[in-house]
Amino acid sequence: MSSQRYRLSGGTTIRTDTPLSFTFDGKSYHGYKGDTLASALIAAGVHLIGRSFKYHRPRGIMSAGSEEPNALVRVGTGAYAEPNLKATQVELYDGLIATSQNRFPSLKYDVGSINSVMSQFLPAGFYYKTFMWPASFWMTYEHFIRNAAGLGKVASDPIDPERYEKTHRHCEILIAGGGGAGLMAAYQAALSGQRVMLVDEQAEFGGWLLSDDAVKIDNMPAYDWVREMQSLLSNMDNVTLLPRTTMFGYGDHNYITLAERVTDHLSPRPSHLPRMRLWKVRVAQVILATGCIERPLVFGGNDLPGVMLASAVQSYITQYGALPGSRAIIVTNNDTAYQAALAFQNAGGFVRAIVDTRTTVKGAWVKAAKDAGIDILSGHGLTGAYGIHHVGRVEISPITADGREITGEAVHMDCDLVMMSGGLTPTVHLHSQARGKLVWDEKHLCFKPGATHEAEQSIGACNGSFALSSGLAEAIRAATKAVKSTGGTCTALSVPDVTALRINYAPMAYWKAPSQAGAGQGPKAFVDFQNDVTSADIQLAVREGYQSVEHVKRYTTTGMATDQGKTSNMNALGILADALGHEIPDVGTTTFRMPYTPTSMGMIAGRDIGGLFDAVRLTRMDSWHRAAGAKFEHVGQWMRAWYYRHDGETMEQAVTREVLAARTTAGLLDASTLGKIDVRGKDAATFLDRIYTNKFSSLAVGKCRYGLMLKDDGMVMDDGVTTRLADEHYHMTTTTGGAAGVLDWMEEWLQTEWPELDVFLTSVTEQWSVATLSGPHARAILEAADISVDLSDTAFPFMSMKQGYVSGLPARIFRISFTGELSYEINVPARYGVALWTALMKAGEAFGITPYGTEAMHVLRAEKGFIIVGQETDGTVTPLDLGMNWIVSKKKPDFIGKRALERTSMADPKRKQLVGLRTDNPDDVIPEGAHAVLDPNQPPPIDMLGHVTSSYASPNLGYSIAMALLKGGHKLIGETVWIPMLDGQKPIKAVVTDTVFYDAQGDRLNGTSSS
Amino acid sequence: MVASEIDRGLGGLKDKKKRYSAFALARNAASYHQNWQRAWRNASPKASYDAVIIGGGGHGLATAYYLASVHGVTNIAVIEKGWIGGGNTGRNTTIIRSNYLWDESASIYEHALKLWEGLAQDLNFNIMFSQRGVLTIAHSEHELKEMSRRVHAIRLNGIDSDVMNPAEIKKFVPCINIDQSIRYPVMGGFVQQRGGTARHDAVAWGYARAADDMGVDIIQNCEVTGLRRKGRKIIGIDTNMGFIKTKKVGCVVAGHSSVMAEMAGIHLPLASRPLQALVSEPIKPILDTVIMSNAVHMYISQSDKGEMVLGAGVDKYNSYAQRGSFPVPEHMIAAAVELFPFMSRLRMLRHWGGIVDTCPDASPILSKTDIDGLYFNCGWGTGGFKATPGSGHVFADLIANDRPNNIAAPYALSRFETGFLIDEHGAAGVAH
Amino acid sequence: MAQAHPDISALEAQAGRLPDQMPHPDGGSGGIVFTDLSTCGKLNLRCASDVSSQIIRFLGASLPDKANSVTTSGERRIIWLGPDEYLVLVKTGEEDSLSSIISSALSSQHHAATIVTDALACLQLDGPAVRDVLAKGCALDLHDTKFTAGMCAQTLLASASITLLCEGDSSFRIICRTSFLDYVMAWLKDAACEYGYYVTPQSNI
Amino acid sequence: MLQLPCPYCGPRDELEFSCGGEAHISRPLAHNKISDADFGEYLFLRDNPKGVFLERWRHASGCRRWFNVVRDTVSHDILEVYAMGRKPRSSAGKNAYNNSWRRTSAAEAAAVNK
Repeated sequence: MSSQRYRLSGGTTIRTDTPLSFTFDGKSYHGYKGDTLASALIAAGVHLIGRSFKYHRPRGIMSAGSEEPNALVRVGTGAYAEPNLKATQVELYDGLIATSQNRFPSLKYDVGSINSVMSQFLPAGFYYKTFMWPASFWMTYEHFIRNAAGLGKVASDPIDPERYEKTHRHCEILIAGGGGAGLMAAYQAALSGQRVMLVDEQAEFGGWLLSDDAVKIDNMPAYDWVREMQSLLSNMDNVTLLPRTTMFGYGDHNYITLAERVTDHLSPRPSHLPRMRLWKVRVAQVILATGCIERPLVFGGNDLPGVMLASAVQSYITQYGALPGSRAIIVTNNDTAYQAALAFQNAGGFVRAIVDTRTTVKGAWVKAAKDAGIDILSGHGLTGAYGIHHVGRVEISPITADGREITGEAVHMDCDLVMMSGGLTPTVHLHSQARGKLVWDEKHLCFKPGATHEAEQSIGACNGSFALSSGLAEAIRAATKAVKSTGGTCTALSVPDVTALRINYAPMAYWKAPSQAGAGQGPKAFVDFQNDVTSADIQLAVREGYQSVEHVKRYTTTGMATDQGKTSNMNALGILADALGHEIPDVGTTTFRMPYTPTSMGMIAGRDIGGLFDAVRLTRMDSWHRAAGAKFEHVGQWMRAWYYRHDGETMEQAVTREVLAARTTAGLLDASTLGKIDVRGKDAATFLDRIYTNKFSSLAVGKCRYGLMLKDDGMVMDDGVTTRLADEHYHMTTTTGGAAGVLDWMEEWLQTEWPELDVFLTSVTEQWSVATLSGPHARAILEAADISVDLSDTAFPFMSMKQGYVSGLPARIFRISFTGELSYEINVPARYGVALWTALMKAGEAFGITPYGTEAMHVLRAEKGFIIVGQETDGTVTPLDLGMNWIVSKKKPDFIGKRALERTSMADPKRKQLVGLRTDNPDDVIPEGAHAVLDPNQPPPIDMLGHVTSSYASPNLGYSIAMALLKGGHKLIGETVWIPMLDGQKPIKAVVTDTVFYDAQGDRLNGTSSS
Repeated sequence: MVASEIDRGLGGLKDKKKRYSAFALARNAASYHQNWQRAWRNASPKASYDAVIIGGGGHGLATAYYLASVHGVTNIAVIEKGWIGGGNTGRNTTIIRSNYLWDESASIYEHALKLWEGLAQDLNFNIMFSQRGVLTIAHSEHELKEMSRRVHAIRLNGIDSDVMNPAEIKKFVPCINIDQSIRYPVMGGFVQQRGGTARHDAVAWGYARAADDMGVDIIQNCEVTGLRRKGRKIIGIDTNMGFIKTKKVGCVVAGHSSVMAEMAGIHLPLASRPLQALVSEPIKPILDTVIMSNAVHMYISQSDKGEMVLGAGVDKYNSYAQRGSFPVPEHMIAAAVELFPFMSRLRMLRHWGGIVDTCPDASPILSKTDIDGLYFNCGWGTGGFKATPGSGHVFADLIANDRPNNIAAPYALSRFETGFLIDEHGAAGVAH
Repeated sequence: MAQAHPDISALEAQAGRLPDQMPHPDGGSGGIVFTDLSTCGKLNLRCASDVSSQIIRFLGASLPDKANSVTTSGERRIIWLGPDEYLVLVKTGEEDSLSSIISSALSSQHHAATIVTDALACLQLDGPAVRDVLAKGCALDLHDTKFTAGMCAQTLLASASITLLCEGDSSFRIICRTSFLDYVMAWLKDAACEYGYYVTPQSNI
Repeated sequence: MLQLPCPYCGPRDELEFSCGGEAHISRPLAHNKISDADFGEYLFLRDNPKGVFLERWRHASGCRRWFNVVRDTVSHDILEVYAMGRKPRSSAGKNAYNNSWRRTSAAEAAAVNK
C-alpha cells in the first residue's frame, strides 16, 4: 500500500480528515475527500496513466479539468464499469477501482506500442491509401484495424444497475460556470428575487480561484471570498446551486440541458437517488462564465508523462495539495506561467529554469520570479523532450524573435516535470452552440464571443477578459442587464477590489516549436494528443490539398477525440494558418455543437426504458382476459387479446376453436379499442358527407352505415360504422389504430378549411366498453342475459341501433357484423365493462359461448372478404383498387379524395387490385407478404404481380384462403398464379378468385340459415 | 430493372505518380511524406464548360466522375459553395443497403450497391466499404408481416435478404437485448449481408481526386448566385467568382434544392428538414453489424474508430439551420439503450444535424425540368448516402443523353402530376 | 417507519410495476399520496364562451373566462380546455341531468355536452414533493409562484396527454384517458420513489 | 427545442405541437375542374423557403387548436402567431404571403372562387 509521497499540506478543496482508499491497475493507494483520481495519483507519484489511441504511446496527466486528453481510465467493475473517464474529472470515493485502457498486456509493456515504431508508415490518412488489394481482403484488414482502434471496453454485464432521472425547470437567469465571475453574477442577479440557477461542472464552486494563491478579493484570500459568496447564495431560496453539473447543450429559444452527477462521488451510493439527473431548463437570460483553457505548446515529445500544463500544476499544488514533480522546466510564451513557477517553488519544488519564447520579458511576475532566484531563458524555445515512460531531459534552443527558426546550439537539461503554457483559449463552446458569432482577438491570440443569437451574455475569461477585476465588473453589468430584461430590478453592486500582481497578458504567436531535425523528422510534436495528430500530419494534409479547417480535421482527425479538441483546436488552427500562409481569422474555426463534454447516454434515456419506454393502453376487461389466459397483441399503443390459449393448445388450435365457435354457437370479442367519436351540430350530416366517400346525410336516425375515408390523394385512410343517434348527432367508429389520426384529421378540416360548419367532435373511445357477441346463438344469449329490447328482425333489423338494458346495465346495442354472423355490438359505460362481459359469459354458458381474440376475428372477416385498413391497404390503395366502387358516391359533388380518384393514373390497368386466392392444395397456407408471379421460373428480377395481404387456414371452409393486391387483379380472376417461397420450397400454385369466400348471400346475418 | 452489365467507366488513375498503394506509402515514408501529390487541384472557374454540376457533395462529385469516365465529358466543373463533402455527405450515418420494397427503389439502390462493390479500386481510394450486413428489426406482429412482404419482394428482385428469428439475431448480434418482456421486444428481423457502411468523407475525396485526374475542375468556396437562361434554355450560371457559360446545369444540392429551383423560377415538391445524428466515445469492437429499427425509430452501427453511430428520423419542421430539437436525440438514445443496454454507460461524444430534402412519397427526384439543360437530382431524404454511386451514375447518364434511362425514368417530376408515385412511406418507417 | 427502503434498482426489470406503498427512503415524511377520484361525474362542454350567463345557474359557477384556469363551487370544477371547450367535474351521477339541462338551455346555440365520466380518469396527488415529482415528466413551469391553485393546463406527462389542475401548494389533480391510467400510475410511482408514496386503496363504485 | 406561443394556452414546448406545414393553401373542390397538373401542385407542392415561412401548427397535447405561425427557417425565430382564417400582419409575414408563388397558382385561383 503506497503512501502519498507527494502530498502537500493544505489544498483548498482537500479534506484530510476524510481519507479514502482506491486502486489503480490493481495496486491500492490513498487519497482524501476532495481529490480527483488524477490528483490522488499525482500525490502518490503515479504519472503513467494510459496509452494513446493510434501509436499507443505512454501518456500521463496533462490538465486538471474536462479538457484532459491523456489520462483516460475505466472506472468500476462488472455492471458498474464505465470506460474512457477522464481521471481529472473522476472524484475520488472510498473503494474506487480504476483501470488503464488501450494496452496489452500491461500499461508499462504494451504490444500496441509497435505502432509507435511503425509510425513512419502511418501518417495521417494512411488507411485511405492502402488496404485495397486484393479487393476482397478489406474486411480482413478492417478486422484488425477495428480491434486496434477503440479505447475502453464496455461493462461485461450489459444491464446498468443504476438509475437515471430527468427533470424540467424554468428560471429567469441561468449562469454557467461558478468561478469568480459566475459567483458574482449569480449573487448580483439573485438580489432581484428572480429565479437564478448557478451550475458548475466541478465538485466545488470557485473555478480558478480555488487554485489562485496570490490574489485577494476585498482583502480576503480568494478561496474565503468564494466560500462567503457560496454561503450567501445558498441562503437565498430563489437560487438553485448545482455543482457537479455540466451545461452540455444550448438549444433553440434558450432550451438548456444540464448533466448533474448526483451520486458518482458517494460510497456507498444511496439507492433511492439517481446516479445522474438530466435537467431540461427553459431560461429567459443565460450568462456564460465558463472561463478559459490553457494551451499546450507543440514540440517534440510534448506528450510524455510529466509534461503538463502550467496552470494544471498550479491547481494540483494549490487546490489539491499534490506536487507533480521535483525538478521543473517551465516553458511559456506568456506571463501566466510565472505564477505557476513560483507556486511550484513555494511548494518545495525546484525550478530549473523558465524558458520564455519572447525575446524581451518584463513585468511584475517576471520580477517576482527573478527575485525568487529563478533562471529565465528568454528568446528560447523548448525544442524537444525525452524519456521512456516519463520526461527526463529537455532540449532548449535559442530562437528568432518570430519563433520560427533556431539560431544556435541547443542546451540539454534534466528534469522530471515540464510546465508548459501556450496561452489561454476562452471557452466559447456554449456561446457558439447558441449560434453566437466568434471574433478574433489579435492581442490575446484567441477567438472570443461576438454577436449573440440567443438571449445570452459571456463574461470573464470566456469573454476574453482574463483579469479577475474586469471579470467581476462584467459579471455585475451582465447580471443587472439580465435582470432588467426579465422585468426585474436590482441595484448594481460595487465591484469588489482585487489585489494581485498585475499580469500584462499578451502571448507571443508560437504555434509550434522549430525543430533541430528536418521537415517531418525528429521526435513527434503532438497537437491532438489523444488521437496522436502531429504538426507534421497537419502540414501533410495541407500539402495533399485538404485545406479547409473541416477537411484538415476530418483527414487528420485532429479535435475529434473524447476531449473534443479543447486543448488542440487553436494550435491546429495556428499551424494550419502558417502552412497556408493565411491569417488565423481567414482560416476560420469550426462551429461547436452539443455536447460540451461527453454526456451519459443512460442519463439522456433516463426512465424512458423498460416498462416506461412508451405508454401502453388497456381496456377495462383487460384483467379478465389475462385471467382467462389470453395472449396479447400490440395494436398501436393498445394491448388487445390476441387469442385465449387453453391448456395444451397450440395457437392454431386455439384460433380454430374460437373461429368455429363464432360460426356454430357464439363468440365474444372485446371491441372496446375501436375509436369512437361523438359528432354533433347542425352541419354534422354535411360534414360527414365530405369526410366519407358515401352519403351519411341520407342515413335515418337509429340506423348504422359502413363508411370509407380517403386522404385527399384518394388513398384509403380509415373505415368504420357510423350511426345516426339524432338529426344532428352521430356516433362514429374508427379502426383501433386510426382513432387518434381520424379525430385529428377531421378537426383539421373543421378548423382550417370549413370553419363555417357548426360541428363539434368529442372522442368517447374510452367512455364505452364494447363486447361483440357474434354467432347463430347471439340472439338467444342476449335474451338469456335479459335484454330489454325486442331482438326480432322486424323490430331490430341489421344495421340499426337500439338503447336498452342488458343484465340491468344501460347499453347501446348495435346490430352490425364484422364476422358475417348474426352479431351485436353491446356498448355500456366503460365502468360496466367487466360486469357486461361476465354477464354475457354466464348467459352464454349453456350455448357454448366462447371468447375470441383478434386473430380469430381476422380469420372470420377474411372468410367474408372484409378488408382491414392497414393490412389490405398501405396508403397506396384506392376504393376502386379494393373493388369497393359501390361505396364511392357518384352523386356527391365533392368529398375528400374525389378529385384525386379522377387522375389519369387511377385508371391505369396495371394498378394493384384486391382479389382472393385459392391454393391448388387446400392445405397450403400462403405466407402473408409473399408475392404472386405468373412465371416462377423467370430468372431474377422476376416480374411480380403483387403481395398476399391476408392468408389463413379457414376452419369453416376446410381450405386455405387468401387476399392479395395484384396488378390488374380484377381481370386476373380465374387465372392461375404462382407464389414463390423463400426457403427454396417449390412455389405454391393458386387460382385468382373473388374476395368473398363464405356465405356470399349473407344469409347468416340473421342467424337463421344454417350452412 | 438492374442492368446486368454496368459501365463502371475507365477507373484507376491516369497519373501514375499519384496512384496510392502500400508501395507508394513506403516510398513516401522514406522521404518523410514530403512528396505526396495533391488529391485534387484548387481549380478556379474557366469562362465556359460543357456542363456544370452545382453541389460538391458525394452525388455531385460522382456525377462529374461518371460524366468524365463513362461519357467522356471532361470539360466540366463541380461548383461547391463551401468545402466538398461538407453537406449531408459528411453528416450522415453511412449506412448502405439496397433492400427496398418497390421495384423502382430496388433498381436504383441495387445499381448503387453494385457500384459500391469495387469502388475503392475504381477510384484508387480506400473508401472503406465494409459489407458487415444491415439487420432490420421487427417489434410487432404487424411489423413481422411487413417484413415478410419486404423480404419476398427483395428476393424476387434478385437482392440478398435473410429472415432471422430472435435466437438467430442474438447469435448474430450478441450484445442485443431480446428479452421479450420489454415494451418493443425483438420479434424478428431481416438482414442484407451485402449491406454495410463506408467512410463518408473518403467517398467525396475519392470521387473528387479521380474526377480531377480526368480534368474535371473542382471549384470550392464558389457560391451560385443565379441561373441564367434565354427563354426556356439554360445559358450559364452567375457565381461569386463571376459568370460561367454552360448549356447544361445539374443541381445536386440536397437541402438547398428549393433555393436553386427558386433561382430558376420553378418549384419542387420538397421539404427541407433537420436530420440529427450522434456518435458515442470510441470503445473496443462490440457491434459488427448495422441495426435498424422502425418501431423504436433508431439505427445504429459501430465505426472502425470504435464510435457507436446513431441516427433517427427527421425533425417535424422545415429548417435550414443544420440543427434539430433535443427530443429527437433523447428518444433515439432511449431506444438505443432499450435495444443495447450496454449503451447506458457510454457517453455521447458528438452530435450534429444535416438538412435533408424530403419528397411527399419519400423517393428521390432525378429529372429534367421544363427548362432545357437544367436537371435536378434531389429529394433523397434520409437515404441519400447509400445511393451515391448509383445516383451519380444515373444522373450523369441523364445529363449526357438528355433523357432518363430506365432506372431514372420513374423518378421524373411528372409523377406528381400523374400520381404514379413510388410511395416508400408505407414501406419506409425510418427511411434511412 | 422501520421498514427499510427497497433497493429501487432491483425493481428496474419490472419498471412501472411498483408496490402501492413506498416508504420515504430516510424513513421521514414528505412522500406523495395518490388518490383515485375517477368515479366523479365528467362532462365535456363545447360552446362559445359568451353563453356563461345562460348556464351559470345550472353549473353553480361561471365558465372560466381566463385561459388555463378553473372555476370552483364545492366539489364542482369547471376546467378551461380551449377557447370553446370546458371540462366539468361534478358529484358522481350528477352529469346525466346536468347535460340535459345544459343542452336544453343552449338548444338555440351551437354546443355539445358530452358525458365523459368513464372516458377520463382523475387522480389526486398530495404531498410536499408533488411539484418535483410532476416536473420529472412535465415541461410546464410548475414553480409554486407560477402554477398556482385554480390554474390548469393540458400538457404531456412523460408520453401521456393529461390535464393538470393545481388545487393548492402541494396538491394537484391529473386527468387522463382511462386507457392510459395504468401507464400514468406506473410512471408516477416510479417518479415518486425518491420521496416515498402511498396509494389510497380504491373504494368500490 | 422550439418554444411556440399557442395563441390560446400561451408559450409551450414544441413537443406539445404538431406541425402542419405550409399555411394558406385552399383546397380546390372536385367540381372546380382543374387539370391534373394543377391538382398535383395543390396536393404535393409545398413552399420550402430558406428564411421567412408561413406555416400551420396544432397544439396537439394542449387545446388541440390550429393556428398560423410566421417562422424563420434559418434562425428559428418565431416572428408572428395568428389565428386560422387570418392573414399575417407583420411586414415579414405580409411579404411572404404576397410574394408566395401560390397566390398566382391555378389551384389557388380555382379554390378561392369556388
